[in-house]
Amino acid sequence: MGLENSFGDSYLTTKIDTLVNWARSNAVWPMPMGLACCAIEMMAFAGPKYDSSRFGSEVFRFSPRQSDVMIVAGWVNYKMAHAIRRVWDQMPDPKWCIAMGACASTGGMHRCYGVVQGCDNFLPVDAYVSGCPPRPDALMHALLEIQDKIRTEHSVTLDS
Amino acid sequence: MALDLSEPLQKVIDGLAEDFSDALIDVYQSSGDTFVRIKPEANVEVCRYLKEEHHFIYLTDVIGADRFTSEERFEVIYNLVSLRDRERLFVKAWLEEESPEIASITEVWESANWFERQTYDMFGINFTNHPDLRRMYMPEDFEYYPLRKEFPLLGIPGSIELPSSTPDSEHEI
Amino acid sequence: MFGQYIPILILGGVAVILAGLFMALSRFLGPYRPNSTKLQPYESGMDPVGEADERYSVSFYLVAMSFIVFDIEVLFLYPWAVQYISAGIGTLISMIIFILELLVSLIYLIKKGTLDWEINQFEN
Amino acid sequence: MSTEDISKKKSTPTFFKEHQKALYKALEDKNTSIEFREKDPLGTDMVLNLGPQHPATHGVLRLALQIDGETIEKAKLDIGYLHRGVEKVAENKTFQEFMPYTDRMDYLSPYSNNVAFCRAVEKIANVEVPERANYIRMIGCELARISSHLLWLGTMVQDAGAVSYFLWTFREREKLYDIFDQIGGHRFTISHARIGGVANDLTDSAMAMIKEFVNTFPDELDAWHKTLDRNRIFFDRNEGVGVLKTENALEKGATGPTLRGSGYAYDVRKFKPYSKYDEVEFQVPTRLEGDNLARYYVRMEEMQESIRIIRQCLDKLPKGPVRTDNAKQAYPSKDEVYYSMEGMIHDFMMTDTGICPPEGSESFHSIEAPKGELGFFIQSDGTGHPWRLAIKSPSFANLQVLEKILDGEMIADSVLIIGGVDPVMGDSDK
Repeated sequence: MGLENSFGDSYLTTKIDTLVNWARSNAVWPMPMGLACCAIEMMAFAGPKYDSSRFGSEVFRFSPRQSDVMIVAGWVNYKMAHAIRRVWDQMPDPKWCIAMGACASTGGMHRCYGVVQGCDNFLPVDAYVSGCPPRPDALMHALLEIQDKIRTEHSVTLDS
Repeated sequence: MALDLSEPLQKVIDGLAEDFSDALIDVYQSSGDTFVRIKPEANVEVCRYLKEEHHFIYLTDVIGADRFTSEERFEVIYNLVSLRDRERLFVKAWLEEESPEIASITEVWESANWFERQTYDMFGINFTNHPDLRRMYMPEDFEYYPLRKEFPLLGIPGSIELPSSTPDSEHEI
Repeated sequence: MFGQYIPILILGGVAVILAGLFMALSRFLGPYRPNSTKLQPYESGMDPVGEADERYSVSFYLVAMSFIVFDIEVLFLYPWAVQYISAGIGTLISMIIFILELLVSLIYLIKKGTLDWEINQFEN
Repeated sequence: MSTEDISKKKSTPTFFKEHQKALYKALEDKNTSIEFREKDPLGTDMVLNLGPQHPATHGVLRLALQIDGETIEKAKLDIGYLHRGVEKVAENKTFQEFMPYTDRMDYLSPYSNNVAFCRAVEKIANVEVPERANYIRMIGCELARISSHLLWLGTMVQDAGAVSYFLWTFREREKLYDIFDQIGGHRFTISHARIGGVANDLTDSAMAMIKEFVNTFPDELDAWHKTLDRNRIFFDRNEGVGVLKTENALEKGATGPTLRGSGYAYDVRKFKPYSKYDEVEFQVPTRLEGDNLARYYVRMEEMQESIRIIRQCLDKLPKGPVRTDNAKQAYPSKDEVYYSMEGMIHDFMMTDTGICPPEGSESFHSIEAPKGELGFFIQSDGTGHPWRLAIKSPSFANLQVLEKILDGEMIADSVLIIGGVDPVMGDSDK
């Protein structure tokens, strides 16, 4: 299927890898799954002072079709879990996921019947951000972690 | 018991005492708020009476409570406000444990619609002739009533389904 | 004669090549893993309700029709607008008459109510 | 086309089947208040989900809309996507332990939730709060009101199309975040109130920052007034849109700016003045039209009034303790805990069992949160845990009003009406 398996693991595909990874890592468009108070910090993260567009994630697209990283911000309710899973499935590959805040990572202080204890019960999470709500610079650190992860991925030969 | 009621509230209690003497069970005060307990059957007339005669035109909230006693376990509390005399009054009714049922007061105040749906969702108190009695917060497939005292805080595992964590690319397109 | 069309051809060629390049790049370099949920229409996290090819309401259709009429009117204005000075007074007057005719149709449209979308509302 | 197969044809839900079916059933038999131009004989009314994950719904609010072209015929709200059962959690926590949960309810103005909860507990356990703590609480509440209205302004005008307001209002909010950082150590979920007073005193740098904010903010406000009040687009988008008539505003249970936009000056700070609001003079702005523009004016003038209140509080701020030193009711101050035996025991007892209101007592206390009247109804059984804690949340009441305003509006306007009613889902879903 296409260019990559005709070359196998040769010099050319590593070069294409770095090119593609460089392009992907510097334009990670977030899909803001803003649920609760972490969503306000996510707005501040995109706001004028902490300005996430310095790292390429300027565009807060609300449609899953044009976004790469999904930031789950806030406690995940059982009823909302299905909508989040649906939006995650509808995001095009390659996609990553940041669980922002203690509630998205582990259910946080809401140890009760309504809250899913951590969104990794139904989502493949790449980066967890601790804090309740985490300061915008903590979220930015998570974003940079995602960018490092993208740079070292073997993405092109992966999809043969 | 010493009831230091303000002047308009005193008028309300006297009015209630003589018009609904049989429905009125108990009047008491606790830390500054006055509570009137009535029979559950008479709640619509009492509320309409309070609204027309005593200008309680704003329903702030309908609160459910679980007293967890053997008889008359559930409790419905109406939180009424009269803007003219700047007073707040609580009307209470106690309901039996199995199939708790009380008339809905949406025809007296329209705002009771959602408050009663929330109390139904949390306690299972059935409000008769309510326009559309559905669960407010939990999905309809949930069969328990969370705020009852016997429902565990951490919920019953498996009572609400979780989405599948495997992407369904395994299924066919 | 043929010389003056070269720039347009170059422009068309570059456009086609660029579009083709991007399509090919994203097709070959990007991962392509379709599954049934991904191909479903996006209804903000919920299951889509009803099919998308429901019948549209009339007001869309009326606005589309009137748009076509006025778009073609602009089409006719272009050749005249290019050299309206050398074309003299005669064409100016005929153009004004042409525009006035279409103005009448615009007034008819407004009177007919195709442009206001409000539903009269009683109480809520 | 009987209603049966409409709902069947309509949607093939894959999760929560009864819930979706019940919702669409309720949507169909809701009698709408608008008269159709001509009922479509084939009955192909389109149902659209302005669903839980949508930029305009300010959180996870789901609207099931039955639309005819651009106009909404019927709207049905479905909330509960952020429900975590905070009332159930409250029954298993002591009063002071529960206080950080109130921060996460109306997460646009956490300070006023804390004060609402602490005042409710102080009322049921009749705790005396020192003067200085009352004034610090009032300053915190008014700052929280401004920060909540700022985010409302930023997002509502962005929904109307002007992105620049989001950036301006957030620049002001960042200043407020710094002030809250100075006061309580966290950007906005600050948990600064304690039962019986406030956690710690206002440092001088915090006072200086508040004074500086109070001096610079009013001319920012005037600049926005200048650009928005005569802006043709903003006017036409908001005038006569989402009208809540004066005579049935109270009937529908609106509260806060939504109610004051329709003509009722019902403000809990004037209705039942708490802490020191009776010694501070301010006006309650109201409008009569009840449309989105009226709510816009009410909130902008409320920000003006909040600045006035903060100024008066800063002048009247007395010296004195920040928390009552009654050991049975409030935490002792830190130096007492470290250097005296009783202090440490009191601190331990406070954390372990906390304050115990009299057995069988119940009380309700509400404050004027930015969204409306936020009240806590507490029933106590004498132990440190509340027997029942019911929250009267303003956004819940305003959402009920929203469902009734939406009939007959255009879809594009429904986005603005949601912004105008300004619900916060953490608050309404409890």
